[in-house]
Amino acid sequence: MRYQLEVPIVAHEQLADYEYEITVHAPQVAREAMPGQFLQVLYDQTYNPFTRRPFSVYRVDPEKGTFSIVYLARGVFTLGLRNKQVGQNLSIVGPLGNWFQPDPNPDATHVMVAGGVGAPPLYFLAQRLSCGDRTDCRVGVINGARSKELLVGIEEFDELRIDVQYTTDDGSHGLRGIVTDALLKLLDSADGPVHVYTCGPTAMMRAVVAICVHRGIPCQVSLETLMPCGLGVCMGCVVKIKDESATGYQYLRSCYEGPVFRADEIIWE
Amino acid sequence: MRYQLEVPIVAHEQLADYEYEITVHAPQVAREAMPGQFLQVLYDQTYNPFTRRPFSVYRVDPEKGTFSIVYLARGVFTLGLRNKQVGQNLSIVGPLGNWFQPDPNPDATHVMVAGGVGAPPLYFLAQRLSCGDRTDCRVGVINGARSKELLVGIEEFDELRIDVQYTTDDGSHGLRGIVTDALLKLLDSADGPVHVYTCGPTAMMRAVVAICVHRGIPCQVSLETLMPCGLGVCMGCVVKIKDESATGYQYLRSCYEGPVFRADEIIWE
Amino acid sequence: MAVTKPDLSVTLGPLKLKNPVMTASGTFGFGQEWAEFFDLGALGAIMVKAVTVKPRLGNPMPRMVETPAGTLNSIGLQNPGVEAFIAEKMPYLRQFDTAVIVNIAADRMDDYNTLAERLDGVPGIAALEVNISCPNQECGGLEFGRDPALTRQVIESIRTRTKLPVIAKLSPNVTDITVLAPAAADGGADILSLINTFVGTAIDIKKRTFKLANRTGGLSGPCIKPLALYMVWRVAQAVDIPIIGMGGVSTPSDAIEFLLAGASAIATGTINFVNPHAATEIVAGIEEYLAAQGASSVAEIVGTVSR
Amino acid sequence: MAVTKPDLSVTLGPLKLKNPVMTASGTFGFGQEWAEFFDLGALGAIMVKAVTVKPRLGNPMPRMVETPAGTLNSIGLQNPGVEAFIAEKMPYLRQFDTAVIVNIAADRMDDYNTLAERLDGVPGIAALEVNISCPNQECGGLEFGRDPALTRQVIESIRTRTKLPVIAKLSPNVTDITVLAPAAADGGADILSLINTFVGTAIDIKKRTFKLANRTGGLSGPCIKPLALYMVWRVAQAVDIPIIGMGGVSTPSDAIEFLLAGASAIATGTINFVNPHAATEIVAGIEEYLAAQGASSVAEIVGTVSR
Ligand SMILES: Cc1cc2nc3c(=O)[nH]c(=O)nc-3n(C[C@H](O)[C@H](O)[C@H](O)COP(=O)(O)OP(=O)(O)OC[C@H]3O[C@@H](n4cnc5c(N)ncnc54)[C@H](O)[C@@H]3O)c2cc1C
Ligand SMILES: Cc1cc2nc3c(=O)[nH]c(=O)nc-3n(C[C@H](O)[C@H](O)[C@H](O)COP(=O)(O)OP(=O)(O)OC[C@H]3O[C@@H](n4cnc5c(N)ncnc54)[C@H](O)[C@@H]3O)c2cc1C
Ligand SMILES: Cc1cc2nc3c(=O)[nH]c(=O)nc-3n(C[C@H](O)[C@H](O)[C@H](O)COP(=O)(O)O)c2cc1C
Ligand SMILES: Cc1cc2nc3c(=O)[nH]c(=O)nc-3n(C[C@H](O)[C@H](O)[C@H](O)COP(=O)(O)O)c2cc1C
Ligand code: FES
Ligand code: FES
Repeated sequence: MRYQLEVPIVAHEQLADYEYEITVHAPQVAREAMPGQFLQVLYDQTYNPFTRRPFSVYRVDPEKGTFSIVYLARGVFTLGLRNKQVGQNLSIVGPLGNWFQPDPNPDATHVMVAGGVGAPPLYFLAQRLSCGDRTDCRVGVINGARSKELLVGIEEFDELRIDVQYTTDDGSHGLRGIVTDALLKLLDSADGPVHVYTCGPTAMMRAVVAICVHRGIPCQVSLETLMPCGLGVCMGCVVKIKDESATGYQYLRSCYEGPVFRADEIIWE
Repeated sequence: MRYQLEVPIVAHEQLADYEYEITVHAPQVAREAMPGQFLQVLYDQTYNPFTRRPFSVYRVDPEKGTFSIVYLARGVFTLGLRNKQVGQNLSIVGPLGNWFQPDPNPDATHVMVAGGVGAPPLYFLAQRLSCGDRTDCRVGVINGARSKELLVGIEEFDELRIDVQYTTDDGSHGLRGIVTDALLKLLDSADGPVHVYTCGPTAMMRAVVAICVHRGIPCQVSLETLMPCGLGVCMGCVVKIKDESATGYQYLRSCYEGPVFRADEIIWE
Repeated sequence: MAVTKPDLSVTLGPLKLKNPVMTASGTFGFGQEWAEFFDLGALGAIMVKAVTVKPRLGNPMPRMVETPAGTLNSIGLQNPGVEAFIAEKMPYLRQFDTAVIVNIAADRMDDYNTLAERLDGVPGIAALEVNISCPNQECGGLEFGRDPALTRQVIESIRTRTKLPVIAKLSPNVTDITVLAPAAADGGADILSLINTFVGTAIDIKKRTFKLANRTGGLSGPCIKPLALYMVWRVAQAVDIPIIGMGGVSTPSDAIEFLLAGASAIATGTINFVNPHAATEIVAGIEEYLAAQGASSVAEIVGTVSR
Repeated sequence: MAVTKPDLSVTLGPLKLKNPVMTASGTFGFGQEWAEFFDLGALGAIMVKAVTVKPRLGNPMPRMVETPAGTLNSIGLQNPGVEAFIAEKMPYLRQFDTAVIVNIAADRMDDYNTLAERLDGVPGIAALEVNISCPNQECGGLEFGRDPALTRQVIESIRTRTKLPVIAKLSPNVTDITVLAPAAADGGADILSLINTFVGTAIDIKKRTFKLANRTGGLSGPCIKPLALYMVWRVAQAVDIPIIGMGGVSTPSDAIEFLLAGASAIATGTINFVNPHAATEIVAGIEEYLAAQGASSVAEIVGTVSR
């Protein structure tokens, strides 16, 4: 169910230089949101910036009825978002879009490859797939960023008691290098079927996809496009997806059929 | 000298239900502003609401280098202004416009008639004309509003040790009634020349002007119009002022030749 | 305050609607996506995304740019084509107690004719809105709507091919819309839709390229409201057929401005993206306004701005 | 980063300017009001408020309405008349090392001629900008700028009466501006100014009257930038004479978009009201951009948007 809500901000914390987490109280969303879904956030009632922006669901607390998003302050919208005060309302629409489909195979190892602010939806997914005290579930996370302070959710991932590896370009945390280095190692050492889920900068995701496609490993990708409406009506967010038509592709809405697509069906531009 | 400045907000207080005072640090303005002048205030860098709004200088503290404005939260702009935080900057242009010209006659009694948020510039004027410990100066203030809480500057006026009268429609402070009741009484009892200075709702000012013109008492009026630029270039703020031309009037800029005009030269519309 | 609730229903020539608020073509899809926000029956009408004879892939990305108080779009009429529309979209739309207005687009006269004939008699369609005003570059085709003779021709030929009410959707990219409007009326249009988008563009100064893959697009949103309102007012003086006003309508007060200017009904467009409940809030706002004004019907206030 | 400072000077046909940034007519008065903000010599040129043969009182109030990201205005060309302009305004303007462009307006051909003749030879005037594009209702007179033949006629007749560079300021309220632009060029215009305001209106729903005493006005500001940019780009393809781009230019990046689209210079208008330093900030921003792009002159980037 998609809602349009004015929800109170219950927390707004700075995680790093330009990284912030906003937590709002929205029981319906906390209950119904799935890993990979997003919310359309309104800047403010003056409609300037005019359009909403999509932000992925990060941490949900169904008991408290809250959920959070993480944003990197990098443009007019997100820089302005920093002024939102606890107690003020945030206008949101969602949860929207499809979500990651965990591989049903019980023997499958679920590998999440996150880059920068691509981590939130994968944290949500990892949390759902992790099995706390049990040890029979196989979840691996590779979380990369340029430097330690741009890594989202170090504490949170660590708490999940799953195998998490970090990579940073400058080596300030975990492996020095990029996520694909870690991914290759992981795939080489993996026994049994592997299923990859990725979200991050497009360049990173393309590299991850290249590896998976080359090795015939199933991979789900959360694409980032502009989302003028986020509702599936404006057709301003479409991506080329292979089909049987004469052209060999059709334009699907990354806000509606997506944002999560199968790696092998995406035609990158 | 007119400045365009980004100045820090040093205080932002609620005076009454919908009345607020913002104090900013702007030494140049505090030093140079004259009673009746105004500042053009920007809503925010997103330019929405697009145009600046004029606000009169209220309390100046040349030592501290600060000045304040009082605003009544009543529309998109002023309701939004309430979110400005101490420490944030306010974008201002000014001081702008002309100012009240105190009657040079040493025997003159200066009478200020203020209505609602028209009080700030007259408080500034009264402060300049009051003579603290000396007793040889004659300054009278009539400050009116619908109810006590809408009266601006009760404490401040009282501190000036001048003759201040208050009127409220509901009698919640001072005389029950309107400023013109008090004005008529004051004029009847006045000895020697009187000079009136007024600022407030247009209807109130017209009533004050009618009395003054009828009695041949000089009166200066601070007019309120829209001020798209406030700089004297857009011609969107003009008022009809009598002249010798064929039409008998010309359009003068209330932001430039005004906002203060002589009562007897104004053609009300 | 009027004691009895004002009557919100409106009659636009042959078209009767429960209220004067519609959702503009291309900003509401085919309705499905909205069902979770509110009962589609709350709308006076749904104007569906443009339908063409054959399916259209639409333009390459990027298709949209954000502008001050608006957006530029060059979607390129992506749609499943008229057959798929009838087979897959109409059954869903028929379920609701609201009028379905089908927006038809083409770049050849024949295609307009084909669409008119094919849709005539399809159950559940309340009217055809003829999009003769899609900005050139956006539709590839000729912009019929910029030429009075062509405008009249297209409408005439559609008129002879359907029993449905015909709505001519006019372009604002013209020197004098009061010339185009009568042309459409003479052609047999029952109703006019004003307005479609203004042609505009935006440039990426770092890449030194256009921000839209298609280079140019149509400007819409609150930024164009003053222009749309002017055109509605001018056309209301120039023709006797009813007008559906659109162009930046975002709030009840915007909608009422259009009614006072002479529109018999209005449509919300781009604002739907930002405030999905804009249309229903406007229905409520109009009702409140009528009551406050002591008006018992919408028609009572249409065109009553004092001149 | 280029080491040597880029050259900001531009040459628009017969008109040489120290930089490509001007202030648009009617948004900068006659310069006096700005002197305290910055040295007027920092501007490429000042385009003064429209001057008419006789003084004009202008329209009644209200004359302006705030709109989303813009304003509507119907000032009615309030100005002291050409004689007072020459006697009282020019002496002040002559003091500064910046080009003075005089915007002339009229509703009769004779008046245009009178103005051209009277201003010819007045020291300190760099060019005439012919305002044939003031929205109808706003100027009372006929809008020459909407008809190619009239446009050509007016410019031709002014051309024969002055040695000054003639700038034709075109109206955006037309079906195809690429028809008007060549007409002005054929008439002998040395330069084109694009664009003037779009006709629009706004209604006070409580009073049920127009918000402007004059009912309609001209829309300007950031809201119209995408439309102005499109017209500049189209016209740059259609004519060989230089273009001064205006219409919502508010930031350095806006200005650069216009240059890339094909304008040889730009003017700031409505933004001057909100950010008095907009013009000088844009001069600095353009210089930075040129350096960053390794361009040594403005001309190097004009019209270089890839298609
Ligand atoms: C599914 C999804 C999930 C996302 N999750 C996150 C997240 O969790 N955290 C995070 O930080 N970011 C996330 N993003 C990216 C985020 O939505 C913004 O795009 C990002 O914040 C851009 O920064 P900004 O808006 O401040 O930049 P801005 O400068 O405001 O916008 C960037 C540019 O995009 C243009 N633009 C923005 N929206 C539109 C539009 N609707 N139409 C046309 N042009 C437009 C702007 O005009 C500007 O040129 C997500 C994106 C998607 C698609
Ligand atoms: C010289 C002077 C001094 C003033 N001093 C004070 C003061 O000390 N305290 C105080 O509270 N108020 C003062 N005002 C009034 C103040 O400037 C605003 O007009 C008032 O705050 C209106 O409230 P708002 O802006 O929140 O309402 P809004 O709703 O934001 O604006 C009111 C209406 O005016 C329209 N409008 C506003 N500006 C423009 C414009 N530039 N062009 C066209 N339309 C416009 C808006 O669109 C809206 O319709 C003063 C006015 C003047 C002229
Ligand atoms: C993304 C988008 C797609 C549109 N598609 C169509 C369309 O298919 N057919 C049509 O006639 N108008 C189309 N329009 C125009 C709108 O129906 C409407 O006329 C215009 O946007 C002005 O209204 P607004 O400013 O409220 O959006 C579209 C507008 C937008 C923003
Ligand atoms: C208040 C106002 C007055 C104007 N007066 C004139 C004028 O006298 N002559 C003219 O040619 N253009 C006039 N214009 C139009 C501007 O010069 C400019 O062409 C237009 O506003 C578009 O630029 P902008 O969007 O940056 O303001 C005026 C514009 C405004 C806002
Ligand atoms: S964002 Fe509008 S359809 Fe996807
Ligand atoms: S407000 Fe622009 S001239 Fe006075």
